[in-house]
Amino acid sequence: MFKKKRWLTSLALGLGLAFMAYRAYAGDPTGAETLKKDAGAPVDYVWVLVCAFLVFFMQAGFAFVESGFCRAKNAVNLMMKNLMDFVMGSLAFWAVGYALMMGNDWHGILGTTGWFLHGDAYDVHTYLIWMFEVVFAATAATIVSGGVAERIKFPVYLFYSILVSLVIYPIYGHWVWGGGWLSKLPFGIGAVDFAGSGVVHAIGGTIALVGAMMLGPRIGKYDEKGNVKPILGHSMTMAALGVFILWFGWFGFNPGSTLSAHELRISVIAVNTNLAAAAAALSALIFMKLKHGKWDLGMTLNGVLAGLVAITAPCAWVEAWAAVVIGLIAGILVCLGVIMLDKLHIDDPVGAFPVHGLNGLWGVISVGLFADGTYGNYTTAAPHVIGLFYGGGLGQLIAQLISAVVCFVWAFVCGWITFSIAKGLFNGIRVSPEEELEGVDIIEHGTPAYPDFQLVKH
Amino acid sequence: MFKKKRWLTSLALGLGLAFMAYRAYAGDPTGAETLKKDAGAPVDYVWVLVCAFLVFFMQAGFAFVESGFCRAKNAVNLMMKNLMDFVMGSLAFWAVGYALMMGNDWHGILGTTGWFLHGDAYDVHTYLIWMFEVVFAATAATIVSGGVAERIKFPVYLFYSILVSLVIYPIYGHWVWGGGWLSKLPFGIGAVDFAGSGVVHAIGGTIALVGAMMLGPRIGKYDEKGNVKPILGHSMTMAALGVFILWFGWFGFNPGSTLSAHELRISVIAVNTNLAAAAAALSALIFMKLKHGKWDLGMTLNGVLAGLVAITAPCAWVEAWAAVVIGLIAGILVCLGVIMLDKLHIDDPVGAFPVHGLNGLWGVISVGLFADGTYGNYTTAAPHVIGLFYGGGLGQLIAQLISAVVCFVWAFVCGWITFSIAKGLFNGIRVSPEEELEGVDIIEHGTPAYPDFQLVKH
Amino acid sequence: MFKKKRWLTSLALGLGLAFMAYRAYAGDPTGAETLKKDAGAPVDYVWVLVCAFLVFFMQAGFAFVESGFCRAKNAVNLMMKNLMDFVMGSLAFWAVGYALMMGNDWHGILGTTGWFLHGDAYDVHTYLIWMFEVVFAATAATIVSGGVAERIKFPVYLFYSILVSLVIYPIYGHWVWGGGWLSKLPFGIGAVDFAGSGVVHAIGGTIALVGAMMLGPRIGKYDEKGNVKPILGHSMTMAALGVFILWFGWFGFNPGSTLSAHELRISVIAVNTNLAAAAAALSALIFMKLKHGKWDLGMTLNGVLAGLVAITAPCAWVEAWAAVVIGLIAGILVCLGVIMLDKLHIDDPVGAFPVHGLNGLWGVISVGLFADGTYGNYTTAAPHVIGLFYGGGLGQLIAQLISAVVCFVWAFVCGWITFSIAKGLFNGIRVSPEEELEGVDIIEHGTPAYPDFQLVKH
Amino acid sequence: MKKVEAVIKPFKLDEVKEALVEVGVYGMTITEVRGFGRQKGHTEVYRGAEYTVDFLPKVKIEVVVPEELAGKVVEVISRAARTGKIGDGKIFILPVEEAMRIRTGETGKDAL
Amino acid sequence: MKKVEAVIKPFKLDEVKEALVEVGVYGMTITEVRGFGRQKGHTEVYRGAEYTVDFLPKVKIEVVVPEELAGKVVEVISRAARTGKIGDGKIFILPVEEAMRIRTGETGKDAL
Amino acid sequence: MKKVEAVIKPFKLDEVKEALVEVGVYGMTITEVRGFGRQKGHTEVYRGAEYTVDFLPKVKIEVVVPEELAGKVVEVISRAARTGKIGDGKIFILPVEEAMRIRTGETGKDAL
Ligand SMILES: Nc1ncnc2c1ncn2[C@@H]1O[C@H](COP(=O)(O)OP(=O)(O)O)[C@@H](O)[C@H]1O
Ligand SMILES: Nc1ncnc2c1ncn2[C@@H]1O[C@H](COP(=O)(O)OP(=O)(O)O)[C@@H](O)[C@H]1O
Ligand SMILES: Nc1ncnc2c1ncn2[C@@H]1O[C@H](COP(=O)(O)OP(=O)(O)O)[C@@H](O)[C@H]1O
Repeated sequence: MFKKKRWLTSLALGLGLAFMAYRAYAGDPTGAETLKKDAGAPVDYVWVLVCAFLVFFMQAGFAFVESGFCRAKNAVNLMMKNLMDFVMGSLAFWAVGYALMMGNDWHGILGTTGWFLHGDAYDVHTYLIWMFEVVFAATAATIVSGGVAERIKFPVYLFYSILVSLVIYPIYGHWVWGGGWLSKLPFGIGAVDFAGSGVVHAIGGTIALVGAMMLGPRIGKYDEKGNVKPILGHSMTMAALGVFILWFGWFGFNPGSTLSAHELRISVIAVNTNLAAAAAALSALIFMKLKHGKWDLGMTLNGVLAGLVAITAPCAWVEAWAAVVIGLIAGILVCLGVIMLDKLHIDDPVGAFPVHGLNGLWGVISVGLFADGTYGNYTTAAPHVIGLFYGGGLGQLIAQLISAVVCFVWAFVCGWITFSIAKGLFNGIRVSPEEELEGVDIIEHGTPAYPDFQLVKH
Repeated sequence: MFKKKRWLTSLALGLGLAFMAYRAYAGDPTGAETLKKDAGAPVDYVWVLVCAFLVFFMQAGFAFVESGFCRAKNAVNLMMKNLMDFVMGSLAFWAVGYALMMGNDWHGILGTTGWFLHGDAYDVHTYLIWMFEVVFAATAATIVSGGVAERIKFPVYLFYSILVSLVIYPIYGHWVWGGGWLSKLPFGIGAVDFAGSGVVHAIGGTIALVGAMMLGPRIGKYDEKGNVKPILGHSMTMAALGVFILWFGWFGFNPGSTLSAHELRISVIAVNTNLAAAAAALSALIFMKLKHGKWDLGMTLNGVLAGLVAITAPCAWVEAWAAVVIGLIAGILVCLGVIMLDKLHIDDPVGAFPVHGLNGLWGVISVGLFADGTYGNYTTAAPHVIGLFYGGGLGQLIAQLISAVVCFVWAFVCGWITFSIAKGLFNGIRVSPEEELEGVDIIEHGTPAYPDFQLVKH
Repeated sequence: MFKKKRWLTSLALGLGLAFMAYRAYAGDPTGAETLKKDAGAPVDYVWVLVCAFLVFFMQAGFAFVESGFCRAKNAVNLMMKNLMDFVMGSLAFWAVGYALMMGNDWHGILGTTGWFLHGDAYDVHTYLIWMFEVVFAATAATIVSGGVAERIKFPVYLFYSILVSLVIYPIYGHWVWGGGWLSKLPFGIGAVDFAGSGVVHAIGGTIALVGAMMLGPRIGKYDEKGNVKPILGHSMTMAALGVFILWFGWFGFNPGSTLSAHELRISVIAVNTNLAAAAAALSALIFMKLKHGKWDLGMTLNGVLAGLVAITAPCAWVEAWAAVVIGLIAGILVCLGVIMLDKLHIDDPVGAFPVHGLNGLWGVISVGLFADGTYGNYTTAAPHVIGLFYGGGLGQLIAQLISAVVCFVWAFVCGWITFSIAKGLFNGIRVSPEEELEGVDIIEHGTPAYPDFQLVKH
Repeated sequence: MKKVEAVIKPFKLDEVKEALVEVGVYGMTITEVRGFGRQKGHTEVYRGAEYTVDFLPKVKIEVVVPEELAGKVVEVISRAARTGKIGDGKIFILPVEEAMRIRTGETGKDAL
Repeated sequence: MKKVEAVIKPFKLDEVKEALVEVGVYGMTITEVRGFGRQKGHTEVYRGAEYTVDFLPKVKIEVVVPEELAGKVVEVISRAARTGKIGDGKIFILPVEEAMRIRTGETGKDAL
Repeated sequence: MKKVEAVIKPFKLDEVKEALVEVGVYGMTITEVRGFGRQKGHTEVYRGAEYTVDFLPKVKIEVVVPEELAGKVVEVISRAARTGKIGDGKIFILPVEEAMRIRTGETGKDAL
């Protein structure tokens, strides 16, 4: 370990940051030591960073999908939310979240080191992993915004998105990825989730469900007779761009999760990711065509995302045909989910739960079915993950089922508590009916999204 | 070769996929063996994958260029097409196309192995190459959609885009890239096309031409006196974003085609790509300014694409000044092409043929002129490619001319056959005049693209 | 060095390029020699190229931020400008700019080799560096377009954007990055600027200020009583997308500036970049909320950019908490800057100076305060950069202050001269009031941006 | 015949339409407009500077009806569009001399 | 003077305009509107749920003409705009009391 | 009561509005329209082909005022909207038979 001691006179003029009189770096902040020990590090760093950048870009994708599927009068608000959840997420994950999730394990429940990336955590490798993890944490928060769109108060949004990145996501994340108890279940090789169908998507999607339930439907979504009256989004091209960006970003999300370019399995992961998305788009397209006689762009776009979410857990453990099958099922599932929510009068404007929640859970479970026994736990080395269809028996499937149930319950309960607290703190979580009718853009943010275009909301 | 035998009980419950009772992997699905044999593999994998992701993102670019240059009433349809050709292309290329193109050569005509990426093809390297090739295949299909925009029936679109990825593209691709007969012509070092000016762009552009001819012009494009009445696109900012995305993606398209980061020539390729695009934009801008007195954004954007298409074949074999010259010519060519099509009353709404067809062919031919003899066939090793201007004589030029002619004829004939079959199968390939006037979005897809904005088409 | 002599008969038929009868490559155009000498080169090439591609994509980000913050009637014009400055910049930097900046140093004032990337410069490494530098040069020019938006004549724009890439940017760039005199100041280790807060952003931002001052405010921006009457941009979603793209691209801008993946410090740089952006967004958000009671999206987006600009110089030399502090200050600075310009009746439509100018200078200076002495001059080796707060004394701070002053003065004076010359050459630099009222799109470019949408400017 | 022109709050459009259909109006034409009136625009903020929104989004409904229906139509619209808050809008009655259905060439009341 | 107001199908605008110019109309004003009428909206689908489009896009043409030209204008519009299918639209004639050209201050017929 | 309808150049809107407010007009409704007139459209270019823009963007202002104010309103608008260049627009006066304020049900002049 590179060690360096130095007396620093930390003046911190005017900033009130005079706390660092003595510094010792137990980490390797320059990277010189790390490189010496592992000459292959540069390509891994490049891989992980580039993938992290791609995942970051998914924020734009989410912003565009959600905003496109909602009305112009709330477009500023949705941009603001998708920006600010990443902002709050970055800061919260820097201060606390990362330490809880990836710090040294404490009884299988949470991590305890790396606060503020300070001290020993000032190390090129720690910073690298943080960079990759932070974009995942923010994704979980971002997913929620779709389900609560067009009616949640902005401060409530800030509040819960901090909580997601600070606590809710990191703790379940620790259980699966940080060496926590789920990863040590005595079934299969323990619960696994390659890139986060559960950790990221099902967590986010389930909280979105809770949010949508607690807020109630948007004014006008269901008429007195209980009929669905769809509220059309304001820009299908924006939504489509969002999906293209997400698909693009997902190539960082899944293959990047090896955290190493020396795992050549990355090519298989990329192909599986692509095929599942394609297959799900196709099955959603056909399902809607058969049901309504139209080539439904909105649901086909949701289909793509459903396929991507579903393949996220199994991407490294299955082969191409399985990715196609997982995707085909995902495409149907998302359609059924959207229809089901409408039946239940739960108004989820962009399909956050059917896409991320339902398919996140399906992805987690699918590992227990399709894992083909050629790949291990982020390594080519044994033990390999084998599912039911490849002769692995029920072990892995049971681990996956437990993990899925825990994931849903954890997110649901945490979500419920979070929004309940918010209700008290912010005097209700929903904007007034007047504000909802006029749109939150002008009232909360002072600016309509498209002032040049005459535009009447109804 | 990594070999592994294992008895698998493939239950495939409910999926009807019970065909795999015994599995032997002749390939290397984990990548462990591949890494052992080639310690430099990780950086190549990273390079090829990242470039493939960039090329994937070009789908969004095409969607936006085409949609921006067309009317709002067809914007949903164009998004759907640009999405679905990638979806169908992925699945078709997975099942059949890849095997035809890159499988073991059969008499120089087609490939014959790797169907469904199954069996021996379950191998990290095969998956890697598939990932890179599939985004190229889909690009060829996508190009067509611009030429047939705003009037083709959606099922016809699905039909031909499957055929392109299934057969038309892979077979010509095999002739040039898969070890087929064109690559073995006894002139120069055989026909070459570094990243696909011909294989991808001229194929796509020529089929677009056939489509535009067989569909006939959009209602109102040419008046009774034969005058052109331009039909303005609905969003120049979308079109511009599309071009920026395409330029960005092209940095994956061309440099990535080395399929190896150990070919440091990638830097030269990137620079050439950039300079040709810039030069073509400039010559198109000036050409239109001189002709019409306006700084024409639409044609300047087309100029960028023309330069990118033209440099795609020669990018690895020329130096900077040649890239500039190739680009300058491309920028003029695309303007002349657009004007020529209008003279012939062939209505190509986004200039698919002038951009991809004409300049694809120009790119293929330019190799025979400007190749400077410093680089070989995807390798620094000899034989190097030398063109006429660098003392290489006529050999390479002849190979390139043959390849260009074959490319055009193959695409034209295949396109004609495809659309003719479609005419029979789908009871005509064009939507009804009512649908065309109202826009296909609402009738085929059920949703206008921008429901919030009062919008009248005329 | 790879050497190769060959008689080439350069026919250059019809192109008038018959000047190359004899060619000798002192460089290594194939890359074979370079690879032989440095087996680690591939990963560095991949890193630098991918980062350069990301930085290229920032052009789309600038185009969208600027266009979104301006009115629809000038959207075509803004797309054109953001395209053409990259086009002109690429060609100018190819011909002259690169040589001036990175060529062999002449008396610490300018570089003198590498014109047209010709001769010895035909070398994989030179091309690599050119590719990375050209996207920086074009960024400097692009920044200006925001400040002069909606009223500058298009030919004037072309004129100055050539000059920026040809002379103004390269010369200051040479002083800091090309081994020029600022880098050799006898304070600290000489003036440093990791990725160009000063070289790129303060230069661009300051010229934007000059442009905005010399053009005068847009009609209607300040009323007779001197009140500010904000002119709303036409699309906040476009502006937001632009910012997401810029943030994404900045991950190439800053970490890529190591020019080597073997500097594992890239992970620290990426994290700092991210945290500064997040912190600045937050402080801008809160500042505006306290001042006006609204969650102001426009200024929050500017806050993100301010944070990114500010961290650009210090990104490699500080740790996470310092990045957060630098960002928090940047977010406040940009708000104060926007308000100050309005007080002075300088109309900078997108905040180019507060974002890039002010925060560029702040970034340069911040190095002298926060540099923590763990990293050297693009290398892990000593001498390391140490600022005031880490016991480095005033040396580095003085170097940074000198560099900041020189930067501002150089850009201001050059900008003033450039626009003054333009005034004479083009008979004034501003469009006529009629054109300004109608919008420059139709008059200069022949096409409105959104012809399908009924749209009235006022 | 009379033309009844009503400027209403946009979100009331559906209710007004349904009320009109109930009293036997078969056709109407609507336009997106902006209104200036006693309902003062708010002060908003854009990039740190304040501005006033004078013109608020409204919807204009035009219905041409036979003379005898005009009173009923006014009543129905005013009932359906009323929220009681400022800015509810106005209704105007204008004389119409003739009407024609383009499709058939019918004129007068038959055209409506 | 009379104001002729016609609500027509959008794609007929060019034909109507040309027909009007031929009979000596020098000016007109058009507005994008949405029409509700006998031409029923279709049922469409958005993200898996059905909805009805009640208001269809139409274009409103307003032409102020001297009294004697009104009949001719109505005839010309109705001919050019007719497709014979439901939804072709309506023409209304309204009285106008005065007209002024802003540029010159001319009034009456001279202003048209 | 009279309805004064003015079609003006869009950038004149603010001036006209302020002038109207000064003479005591409390409300108005504006619509984005396109005008065809003596001010000929320009020839433009799109992707290398020329086209003519016939319809130019204009703003229509509608103000309903008591009979006695109509003349004043016309005068005020024409003064504020005039640039002297072709295309300044027109003002028309139409009769209005009744007006109602939806919020209160007031009618006649009180409704304005
Ligand atoms: N004199 C008028 N002429 C035309 N339109 C008017 C007039 N007065 C008001 N309006 C329209 O009616 C709308 C509502 O008027 P306002 O004075 O705000 O509230 P209220 O109708 O409750 O008195 C205005 O926004 C405007 O569109
Ligand atoms: N009573 C009315 N008042 C105002 N506009 C009307 C009226 N009736 C119809 N319209 C307009 O005319 C259009 C066409 O009318 P519709 O009844 O659909 O078909 P048709 O004109 O063939 O009978 C409608 O969309 C609407 O804009
Ligand atoms: N007869 C008319 N009926 C309705 N609107 C008209 C008429 N004539 C002109 N207009 C409107 O007035 C605008 C200005 O008219 P134009 O003839 O171009 O210039 P000017 O008013 O200076 O004579 C037109 O664009 C159109 O909107």
